[in-house]
Amino acid sequence: MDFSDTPAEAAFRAEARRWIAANAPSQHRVALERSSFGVLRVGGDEAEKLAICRDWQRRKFEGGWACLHWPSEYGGRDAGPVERLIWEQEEGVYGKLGERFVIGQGMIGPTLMAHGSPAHKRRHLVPMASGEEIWCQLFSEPAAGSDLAGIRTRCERTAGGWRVNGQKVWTSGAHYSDWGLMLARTDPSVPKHRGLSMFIVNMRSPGVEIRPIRQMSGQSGFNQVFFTDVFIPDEDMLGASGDGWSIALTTLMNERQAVSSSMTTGFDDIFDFCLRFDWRGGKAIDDPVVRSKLATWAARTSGLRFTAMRTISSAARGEVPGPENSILKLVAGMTMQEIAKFALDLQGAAGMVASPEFAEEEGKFQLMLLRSPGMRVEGGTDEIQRNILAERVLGMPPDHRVDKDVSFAALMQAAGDAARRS
Amino acid sequence: MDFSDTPAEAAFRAEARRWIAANAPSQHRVALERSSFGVLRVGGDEAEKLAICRDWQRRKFEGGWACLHWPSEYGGRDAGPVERLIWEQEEGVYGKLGERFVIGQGMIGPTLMAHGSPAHKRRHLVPMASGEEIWCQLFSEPAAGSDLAGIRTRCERTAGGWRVNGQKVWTSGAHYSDWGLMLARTDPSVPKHRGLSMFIVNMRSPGVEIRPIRQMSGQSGFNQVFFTDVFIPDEDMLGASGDGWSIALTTLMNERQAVSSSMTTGFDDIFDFCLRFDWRGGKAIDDPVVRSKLATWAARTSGLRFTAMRTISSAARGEVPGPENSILKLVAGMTMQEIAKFALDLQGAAGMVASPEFAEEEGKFQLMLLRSPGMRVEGGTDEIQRNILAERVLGMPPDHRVDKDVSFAALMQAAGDAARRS
Amino acid sequence: MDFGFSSEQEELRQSLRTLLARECDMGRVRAALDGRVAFDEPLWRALAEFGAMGVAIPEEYGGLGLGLLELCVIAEELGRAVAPVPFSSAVYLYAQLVLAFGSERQRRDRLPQIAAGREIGTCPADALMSPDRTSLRVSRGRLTGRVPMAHDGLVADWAVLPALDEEGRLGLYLARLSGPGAAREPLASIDPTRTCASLVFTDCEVERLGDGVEMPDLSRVVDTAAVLLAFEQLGGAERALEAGCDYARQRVAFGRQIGSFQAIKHMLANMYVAKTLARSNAYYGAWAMATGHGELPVAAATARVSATQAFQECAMNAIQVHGGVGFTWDYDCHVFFRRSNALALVLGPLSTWESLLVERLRDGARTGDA
Amino acid sequence: MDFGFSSEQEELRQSLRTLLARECDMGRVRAALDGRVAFDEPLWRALAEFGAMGVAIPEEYGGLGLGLLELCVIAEELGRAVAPVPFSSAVYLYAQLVLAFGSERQRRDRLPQIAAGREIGTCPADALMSPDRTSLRVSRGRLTGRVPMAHDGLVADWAVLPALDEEGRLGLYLARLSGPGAAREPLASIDPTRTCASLVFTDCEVERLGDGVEMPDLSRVVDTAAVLLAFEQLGGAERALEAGCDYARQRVAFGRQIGSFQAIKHMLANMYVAKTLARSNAYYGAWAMATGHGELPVAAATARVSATQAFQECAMNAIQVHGGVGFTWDYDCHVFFRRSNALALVLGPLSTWESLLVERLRDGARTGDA
Repeated sequence: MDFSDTPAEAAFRAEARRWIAANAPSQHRVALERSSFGVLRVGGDEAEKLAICRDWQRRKFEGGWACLHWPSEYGGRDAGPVERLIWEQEEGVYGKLGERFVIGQGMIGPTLMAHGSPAHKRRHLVPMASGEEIWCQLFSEPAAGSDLAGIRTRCERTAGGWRVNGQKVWTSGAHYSDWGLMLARTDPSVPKHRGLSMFIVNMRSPGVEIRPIRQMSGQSGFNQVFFTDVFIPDEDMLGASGDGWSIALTTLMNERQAVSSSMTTGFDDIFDFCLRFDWRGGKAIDDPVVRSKLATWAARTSGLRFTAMRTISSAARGEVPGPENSILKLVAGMTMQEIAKFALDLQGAAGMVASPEFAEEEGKFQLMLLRSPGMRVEGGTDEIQRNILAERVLGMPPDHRVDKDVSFAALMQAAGDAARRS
Repeated sequence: MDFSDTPAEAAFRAEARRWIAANAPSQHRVALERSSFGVLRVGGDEAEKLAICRDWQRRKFEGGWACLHWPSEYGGRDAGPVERLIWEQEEGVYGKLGERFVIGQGMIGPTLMAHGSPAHKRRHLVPMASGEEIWCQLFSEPAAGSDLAGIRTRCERTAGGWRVNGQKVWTSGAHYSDWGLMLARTDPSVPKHRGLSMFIVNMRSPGVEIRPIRQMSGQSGFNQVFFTDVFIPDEDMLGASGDGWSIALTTLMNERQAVSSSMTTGFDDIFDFCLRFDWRGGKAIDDPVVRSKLATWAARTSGLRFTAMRTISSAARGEVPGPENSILKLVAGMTMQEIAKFALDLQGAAGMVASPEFAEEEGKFQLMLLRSPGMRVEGGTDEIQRNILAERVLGMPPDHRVDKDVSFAALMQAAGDAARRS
Repeated sequence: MDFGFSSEQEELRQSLRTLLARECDMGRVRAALDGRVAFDEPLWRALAEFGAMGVAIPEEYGGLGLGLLELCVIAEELGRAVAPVPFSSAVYLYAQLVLAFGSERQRRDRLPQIAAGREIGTCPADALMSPDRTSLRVSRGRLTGRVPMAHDGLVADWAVLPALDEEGRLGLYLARLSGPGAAREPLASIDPTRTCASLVFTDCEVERLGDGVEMPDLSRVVDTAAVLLAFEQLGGAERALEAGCDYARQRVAFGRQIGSFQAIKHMLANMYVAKTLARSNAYYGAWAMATGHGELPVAAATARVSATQAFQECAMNAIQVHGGVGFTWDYDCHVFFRRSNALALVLGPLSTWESLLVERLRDGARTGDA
Repeated sequence: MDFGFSSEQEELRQSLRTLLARECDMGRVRAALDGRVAFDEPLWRALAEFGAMGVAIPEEYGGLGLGLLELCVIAEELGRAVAPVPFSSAVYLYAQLVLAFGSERQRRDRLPQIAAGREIGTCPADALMSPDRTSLRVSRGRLTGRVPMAHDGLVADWAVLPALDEEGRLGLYLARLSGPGAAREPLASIDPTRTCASLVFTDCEVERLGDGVEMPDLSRVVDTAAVLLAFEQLGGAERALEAGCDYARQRVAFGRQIGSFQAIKHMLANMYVAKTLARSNAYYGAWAMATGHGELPVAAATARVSATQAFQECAMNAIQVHGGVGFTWDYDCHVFFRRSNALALVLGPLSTWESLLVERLRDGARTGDA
């Protein structure tokens, strides 16, 4: 139980701090501090933002600070979990410039390392680490969200490769991505989990069409991606035909780890606000109702922080982080929703105002209110997270599955019937 | 929308009030006011309590005020739902003397009226109304709680009747009951819901053994009832063989109605306590945290009260009350649990003290704390109530059932296997 | 005793629901949501023709002279429809204030205009809930100052506002928002289906509301508005619950309708519970309001607390039931969610009403009234 | 950085768990629950032999001189076992007070007795949390007055108590409960596995704790006790969760293990979440306590709030998972439930710690410390 740095850790921290001080784009610091809830306030248009992000990533890559935990042969540093944490703490707000690379570097890179051919690794990992090429994850579909194995996008054999038709959805960053990792159905005649394969898709291929999804917050980080007779060469299948589901599980496991140490609940925002905001004849923070709520959120936020730290400690001891990380997103999403609602209540009728120039805190809590419902769904709904915790951590038996031993084609038929009957 | 009495209602109320003033056992009023959470503070031992209850019931019966909604031929008054409500309001604390008769008069009586033979009705209903004979309900079993149709008590054919072997549980008042309504399995070779039949059992029969269940609150209102080769004559089967499940549903529907208008959440208790209790330099009620909690409980309690009233209005218009009454117990149970916990928090370390002579409010909230977990289970768990609301009111599809089309004997085998595997 | 609406009132509901199905589908609501219109004027005219605005205005002032119970029915239906019209500001607040405190002339001048849908009025929530904290000043019949936030303020023609006169006396004033000396700035709202604006007055000619010199007690108008808003919230809660139920029956995952999963099922059951309690409490409020019963302060606060909680819970969880599509712009979930949060704030937030409810219960207990 | 216990500490846990499996099964707990014994004396002796009471007492005073982290491990295991012994009163409160504020002679006299399990001590929660509100008076070395409620007060030999002297100065005193002038009345508790008593003093000879004349600042002892109690609560929460999981796997309804139903599954998942957050926060508290870090006030309050919530939730919902049998006397669920509610109250209730946590965060934010 020692929360402070060992001498080696302290040395690493000092080195990172020196390098960052010398290299970070400090002209963007203030704008980055004001960036939250997916709004990056640096640069002007999307292209300029992306250029700034790429620039920092390239500098980190050249300085040996990209993808710390990757093997050095792929552009990483062979660093351990504690060093990653220290880097994250030192990088601070500049870390927000890396959000566009997280899906590739955090989830897809490790998947390629585990399941890719030597050629895949040679071709893709270094450009991924340097930020030269950006990746997206093409898994979810309109009819396959929580039930991911229900995907319908078809890959059919054609000369020298595969022909893809179908639709993906909730694809973060598809519009600026160079490559995608795609889960698709190659065999509908077997039960749903068995007929899937994993592919690398060039997002510039003919037949790929990307449409942004407008969220209720007005933001459009997600996309729909349509595939019409898109060609994928044979060598861009990952693993063997039918391996798709087990490869996807690797990616999703890495997803849970990638999100782990950077979950915000909004507690710092509401706490600062309550310190300053006048309410019921004093500062909000002095009111017992406010205190009771703040205390619960403080304890949860602290609990999440140290749960992530404990996971890092376990990883440093060589243990493989398990599904217990599902609690991070689950708790953070609920908490943020509660916080946003209460922040508006404190503001009374003025809480309705969303204009940044008139609203308290530049409308931060209004944006939080409109972003938070998405947080409880993206990357697995609260309900799926609870299933994972109960089944994989606590050993509860799975729900009865009606779709396990039926061919996918028969299942689609039956599901359509059930929905029509109701 | 008129919450006040019509002239006819006002006349009925005046008549009821006069009769009660002239006849009620006012010597017990104070003790009844102090009675709560199943503790009846009148009389000395159990026999004396029962005698006092029976005496008031008999007087009501003789005066024409027993079982108001029953047909007069069975000892009732042919009264409507609004008159019942008015009576309940006027009877006030004396109503607590009737709790021992509720299962018979509220649930079993209506079941006999619907499914009993003319002989059953003649023999049983009037003594039930007068309080001369008390009834209990023999449904639940150790392995059949939420899943009531899973009962195992066997009734086998024998000369002139049936021979019962098995065990019932959660039987309120078995120890002072004269008769019981028993659901038992008469055919294990068919699926579980189909092999059940309903019987009238004389609780004084040889082979009936009653053991009280001690609850965590220390109280023992419930019993286990063991049947060893108990004989039931042919004529004491209700309906036909195999009709048990559908008859049980009638009883349970009446159960939900019987509990409906008398649900306490504990709000009045905590509100009165907060009015008087010194906390944080003032009265507890003036603290914003206390207010916020009280407001939520007040709104729920008021909502329950007027939901019950709305049900009575619907019934008065001739509509049959539906499963929406499940909300009453669900909300009351949760609320009481929250209230008890918070009342102890207000008291600080002294909240641990349960001795009536030293604890605040004679230890009422400590008792509430220990009683409230039971409230969330008795008469259908919270989870079952939510299933009922979602499936029967909102039309959600039922959960997938693995036990519908399998013979009961095969099911028991499979269930045993599953539990052993885990 | 009868804890429900009469059959005439239920008929009124049905005909309004038919009107709204025609005149207020989601496409119409989205015209306001997307800022293409400030509010739905054809719907406003149709409602006027129906008599909705005048239902609780006496016939002598151009209304139908029915009553507040009928207005509850209308409020509930407009809440269900998420109607993009300034009804609550104009009818629950402005018209009720003019009716309660206006001079005979003011009533005769203004109320028929409201009833006919020719004029829109508003009264800012803060002004109504705590008039003594006004920063508006009146000097020789001219109003100066700023109202930071007025619901429906962008489309209202008139506002009732509290202000201090030269001698520091508080009074209510009737200000024309479209006349000289009055300006407004639009404010983006979390619920763009209803406009918000700040109002700026510079020597704006106003007249005192009513003939008296005493500041009237606004609590009855506040309580009436609270009950009516509770019905709007109830209507919204019910609609959001229905949307959740429909989707849960339709959407299939793991080979089953998602409504067959207990996680979804119990979430919907909890929404149903909240909504049902809110309905019962709204009826309590309606009865106390319509009969002028002494329990109105408690009943109104109970109705408001319960309805706010119910609509927020139902709208929030309807999104959760919908999963990914639930938080897209194209699905309607966020329209309910936005409205639920706006209505929670429009007349004193939940925390205020929680406090009021307990204060009123306490006062009732002290006087032996409750 | 290392956010976990060392392997030596984990070994300590294992050997204590083995001891408790032998010496503190549920039959033993029930002997106290049913009032057959006031506390488990053989277990107390076994714990003393193990060194549990002395683990954080320096060797010079008869302890093992290990440290507070080792005491956290012991607290967690005793919490898991719902051990019917006055450990928290004697070790977290009384011994820590004597160690922190006692004179050299007092430490030498009393601490070896605690470490060896020969004496039991206590300090009432109210006395520790708000000593200035004491009603006890000391005059010429003799104590008079009443302590309405002392946890473990029926079995303690000694108590540390705040009292005012003839000149109105507040001080801590060491009182012998088994000597002349001291009487106690047993109080029934919601958790009969630990005794409660009121203490009555009539000219009871006492001595001042320590040599000073200033009333010491108790906050560090309070915070230390809060962290240690958080570990006890954590152990209890984990045990209750395990009981719920075991039953959910075993019990069959509708032809399935009930743990396969989402209602049960998600309730257990929520319990797991609460318990996991509590564990992480307890570690934070343990680190701050063991290193004497300036974050201790925040860390201790965080640990206490989180652990109180977790144990109460886990114990309450373990009953719900069990259904009917869950609220019977014969099943163990209520033993956890009782303990969870008693531990929530034993050192200032949740509402107090919520308030303290935010005050401390605020003070930290002001000084730029947190």
